[in-house]
Amino acid sequence: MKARIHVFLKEGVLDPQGKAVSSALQTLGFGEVSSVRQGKFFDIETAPLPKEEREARLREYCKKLLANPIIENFKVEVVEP
Amino acid sequence: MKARIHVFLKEGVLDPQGKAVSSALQTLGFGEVSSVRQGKFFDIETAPLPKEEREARLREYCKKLLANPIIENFKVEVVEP
Amino acid sequence: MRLSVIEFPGSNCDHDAYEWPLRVFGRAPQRVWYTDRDLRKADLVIIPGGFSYGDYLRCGAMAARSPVMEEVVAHAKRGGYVLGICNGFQILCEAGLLPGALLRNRTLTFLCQEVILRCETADAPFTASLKKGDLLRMPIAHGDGNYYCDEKTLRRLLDDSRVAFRYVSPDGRVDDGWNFNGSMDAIAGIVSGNRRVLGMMPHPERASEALLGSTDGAAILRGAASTIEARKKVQHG
Amino acid sequence: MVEPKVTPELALAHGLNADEWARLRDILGRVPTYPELGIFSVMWSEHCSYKSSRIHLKKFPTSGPLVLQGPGENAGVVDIGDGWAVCFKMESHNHPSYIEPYQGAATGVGGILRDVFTMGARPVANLNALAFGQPSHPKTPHLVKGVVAGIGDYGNCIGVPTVGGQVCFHACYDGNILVNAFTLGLLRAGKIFRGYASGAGNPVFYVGSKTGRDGIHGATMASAEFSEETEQKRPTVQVGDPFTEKLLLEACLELMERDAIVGIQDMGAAGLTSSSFEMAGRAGSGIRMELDRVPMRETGMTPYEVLLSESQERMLIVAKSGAEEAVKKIFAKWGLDAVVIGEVTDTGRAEIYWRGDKVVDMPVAPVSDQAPVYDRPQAQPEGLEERRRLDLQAIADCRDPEEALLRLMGSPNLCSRRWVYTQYDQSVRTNTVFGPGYDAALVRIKGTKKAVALSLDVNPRYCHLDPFEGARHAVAEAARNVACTGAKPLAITDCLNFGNPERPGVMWEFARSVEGLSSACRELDTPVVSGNVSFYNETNGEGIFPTPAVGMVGLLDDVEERVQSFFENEGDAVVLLGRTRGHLGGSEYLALIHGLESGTPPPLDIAREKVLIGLLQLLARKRLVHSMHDCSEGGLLVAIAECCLRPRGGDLGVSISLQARGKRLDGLLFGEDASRAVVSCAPGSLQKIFNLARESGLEATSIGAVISKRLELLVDGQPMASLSLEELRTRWEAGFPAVASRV
Ligand SMILES: Nc1ncnc2c1ncn2[C@@H]1O[C@H](COP(=O)(O)OP(=O)(O)O)[C@@H](O)[C@H]1O
Ligand SMILES: [Mg+2]
Repeated sequence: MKARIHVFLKEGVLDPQGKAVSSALQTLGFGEVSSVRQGKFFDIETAPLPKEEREARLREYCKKLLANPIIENFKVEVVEP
Repeated sequence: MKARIHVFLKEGVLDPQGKAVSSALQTLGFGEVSSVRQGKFFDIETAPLPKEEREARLREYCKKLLANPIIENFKVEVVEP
Repeated sequence: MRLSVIEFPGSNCDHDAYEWPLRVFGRAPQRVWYTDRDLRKADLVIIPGGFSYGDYLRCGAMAARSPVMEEVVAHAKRGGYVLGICNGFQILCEAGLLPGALLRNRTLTFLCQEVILRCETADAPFTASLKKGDLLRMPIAHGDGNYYCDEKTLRRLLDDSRVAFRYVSPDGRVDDGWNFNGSMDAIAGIVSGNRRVLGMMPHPERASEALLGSTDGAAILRGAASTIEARKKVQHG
Repeated sequence: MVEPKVTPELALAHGLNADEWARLRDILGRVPTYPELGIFSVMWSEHCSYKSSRIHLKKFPTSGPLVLQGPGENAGVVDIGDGWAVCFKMESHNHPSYIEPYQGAATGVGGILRDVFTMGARPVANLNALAFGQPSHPKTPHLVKGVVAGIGDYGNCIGVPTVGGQVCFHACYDGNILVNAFTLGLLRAGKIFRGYASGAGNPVFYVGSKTGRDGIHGATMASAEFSEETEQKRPTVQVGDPFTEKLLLEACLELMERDAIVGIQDMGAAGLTSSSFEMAGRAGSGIRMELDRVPMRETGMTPYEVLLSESQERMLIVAKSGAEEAVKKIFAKWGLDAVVIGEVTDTGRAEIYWRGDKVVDMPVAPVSDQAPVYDRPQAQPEGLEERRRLDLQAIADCRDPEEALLRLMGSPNLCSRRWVYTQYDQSVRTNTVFGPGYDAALVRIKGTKKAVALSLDVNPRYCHLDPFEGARHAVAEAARNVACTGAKPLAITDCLNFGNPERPGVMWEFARSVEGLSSACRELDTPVVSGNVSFYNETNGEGIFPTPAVGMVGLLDDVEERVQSFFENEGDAVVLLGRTRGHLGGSEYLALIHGLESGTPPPLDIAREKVLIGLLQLLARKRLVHSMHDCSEGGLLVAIAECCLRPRGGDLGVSISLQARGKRLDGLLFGEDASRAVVSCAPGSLQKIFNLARESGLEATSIGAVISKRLELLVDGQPMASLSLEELRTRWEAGFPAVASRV
């Protein structure tokens, strides 16, 4: 299976990188930019998994490793079975 | 406008993080994982822009700042006008 | 007192942590490899600094999930003593032994420089040989030392005076200009609820020798040692 | 993929000229296969063969009683006593860093680290010499940020402290920045490992990261034959993986504890090709390899690509037969590949197979021995005489020394490098006695009383005005910096950064520089034990200034005799050692204040320099001084100001009184006369210092005293400057951030 997982900072957790990016964009002349939040994503390939297990397994990856629940949320999607 | 930009390493460029993540997942018991590539994404909010300009502008952000053309590719998408 | 220093792939202050007790009171710790499940009867486990797993994904994330950490968590739950320095602090947070997380420095760069720490509580094994308000000089060397936790957690840390050290100015004031990495409330180190687990970003093991510019770091190890020895005496009558 | 047909045109595209093409056909007695062509092209490239520089480098003094390994190996080794030795080298990563500053600089550090630990040494100190274009150039801030972050992140992750270096800015680097990385390692004097593939039948191990299409020879890729495949197969920029390098380092050092290794070498430039050919070449043996056993990261790789890949964090090890299991076990512990890909033979040939077919069959020796050697034409560059002329009459003397000092202290070339080195871990491994900010770094050797002192130096403007003298100045300043800690200069490594050697002007500058380094090193008894040449630092005909960076290593026998670079106590006396003539040619002052880069560099009398260096060591040994600081770029007043600004706070002021004796004020204050140092001492030690100076035949002048808050300057009794330390520090600290954080 091919899957993509997004991991992003929770609301309210300050995002130094995002802040820096948005002010950099503004100084580069893109005044329209009002806010930037930066996150990570993972493109994952696995051996085939039974349909009903796929998403659960991806969430497992996040809980066990990919996301830190104290500061991050995540979203999983199966791209191709 | 709300937009999301994905920035990821070009094919063939070594991804040390992805490599480490995939072997970590395997040792955590997820033997089915065969490969992981890690990327960045940016959720960007801007003042409204004329429809025809939006994507071009996002690509500008990437060329000027968000992506390193030597080793990275990017994909822009407008999430909500 | 028995000490063990945990070694992860990518630890690079393991050597310094190993020599630290040797230098401070001539006692050699045991080395424990990350796949090991035996802490060698350690009273005090030191998790050294460095770049375990290259700091890939999140600092300390992968190390926190390695076999040896299950033993360290069990050790702590049994009331054992644990000291996490720099990457060790990040690992303790990732492993859930200490609350909060360490975000990217607000400068978005690695920062290596001498800082001034103020002891915020003498009521913990690691600060037992200090007085509240004492100032210590030692280096920081990290890219992700920007302490963060949610409001509720912060209040709990403050109410239980679990903040061990803050970054301060040379005259001992909390001052944003001296909180280089931008830590919440200038927090440089915190202790666990039972006060026996300390995580701190600065490097006391690099500040325990006059030749290197400061001996202030030795106090932290001495404090732990005296507390542990005293406790053992009580136990063994 | 179908391999292109090998033709003279393809050889040309590989950078081989007609003679070289003829020569390689003689060696083979036939037209080479495509992989063989690749091998010749990299082995005979300037980078690997030193074909333009070799005949000049022969002039270097490379031996001495303490030299355990001179040039020719992966790094040089010098004996420091007590059974210990230091291994060090400097290497350039200029072009890659210009293309991708972060990864280019990072992989530069990775490469030099491997050069050092492949010798059996534990890396204990990194330094770096950087040169960027003008601060106002649009690319400069991006390059500065990327390079510094790349150097920092790699060294920090590995756990090797970065303890010093140099940064300069000049328009000549606008299109060609310089990134020179230096590493020093520590090893047992009796346990040096070398790149020897000897003992027929011994297994050849490939260890470390998998091989991808990283950094494969640009020219070859440009050749027509690749067509549609080219896009996806384009050589990819090398990405550093410091975590894997750390594992590789530990695994190699652990293996070296066993008696399992015959020879070992890292796969640097030209990867598997150069490591295998050089190792077999040194041992005069042959080698047989099966390329399809090489661990690969990408699919569809060809033998050509596997041979030429420059993927990072890989080593080639020739093990003792029978030790195979030991090797595999240790690398497995560190989670790294360790695969036998072949064996040493006695045929003197390289026989390389791919899926059973022999794709390479060539003699090893000729590829290195018969590599072309060129004595390229030289001619003094036009305009040299012109720029060496300087008419001081036409230049008004300095009227406001205070303002001039502040401008100099805040200028990109003299301001504090703090912004740079706070991004480097300076203290990991707990050996750093003096880190960045001091005249030279001082790294103690645990288990002994000793410490090594390290300094990187070169003044490109001096070299531009006089390559011979400029090179001598580089050696002299580096030695002086080292001696200012009390240490004795032992040996140097160098990194020779120049333009296109096919231009006679550049070749002339190169030859003069090598002669300058040689003469200075001879006179100071500091042999050249390793080094690196980087040519073609040039964009559209515009070459860089000649930039022969010198890395000096010195030894302090008793670390308790160390002397630091900053004023220590109020009330101490301040003494100037050496003679002030007021030489302004080539000075930072003329360049910054008058926009003039003309004249000749200050005259350098190495005999006097040697006396000064000896005196500095003597003052340290007799514990007569509290600080010693060398006087170089910016001249006397800048040197004095630097002594006031203490790295750990508590700045101290100074009150200075000078006699002009008819000299111009700017020359007196900002002239860069060589062989001078500013020392401070307890007033009670003054007489002893004067006596020692007189005995050694060197001028020593009492010029003032350390005070609390200000820098006060009198010249011939007239007040010339009175500055608060706050103002001085603010200007000095603001300089670098102003350059780096410009967007
Ligand atoms: N790229 C760098 N990395 C680390 N330290 C540096 C770097 N550049 C300069 N430094 C440090 O800043 C100080 C000033 O450098 P420099 O002006 O070259 O000293 P000097 O003139 O005495 O050789 C030195 O201590 C040097 O080690
Ligand atoms: Mg210098």
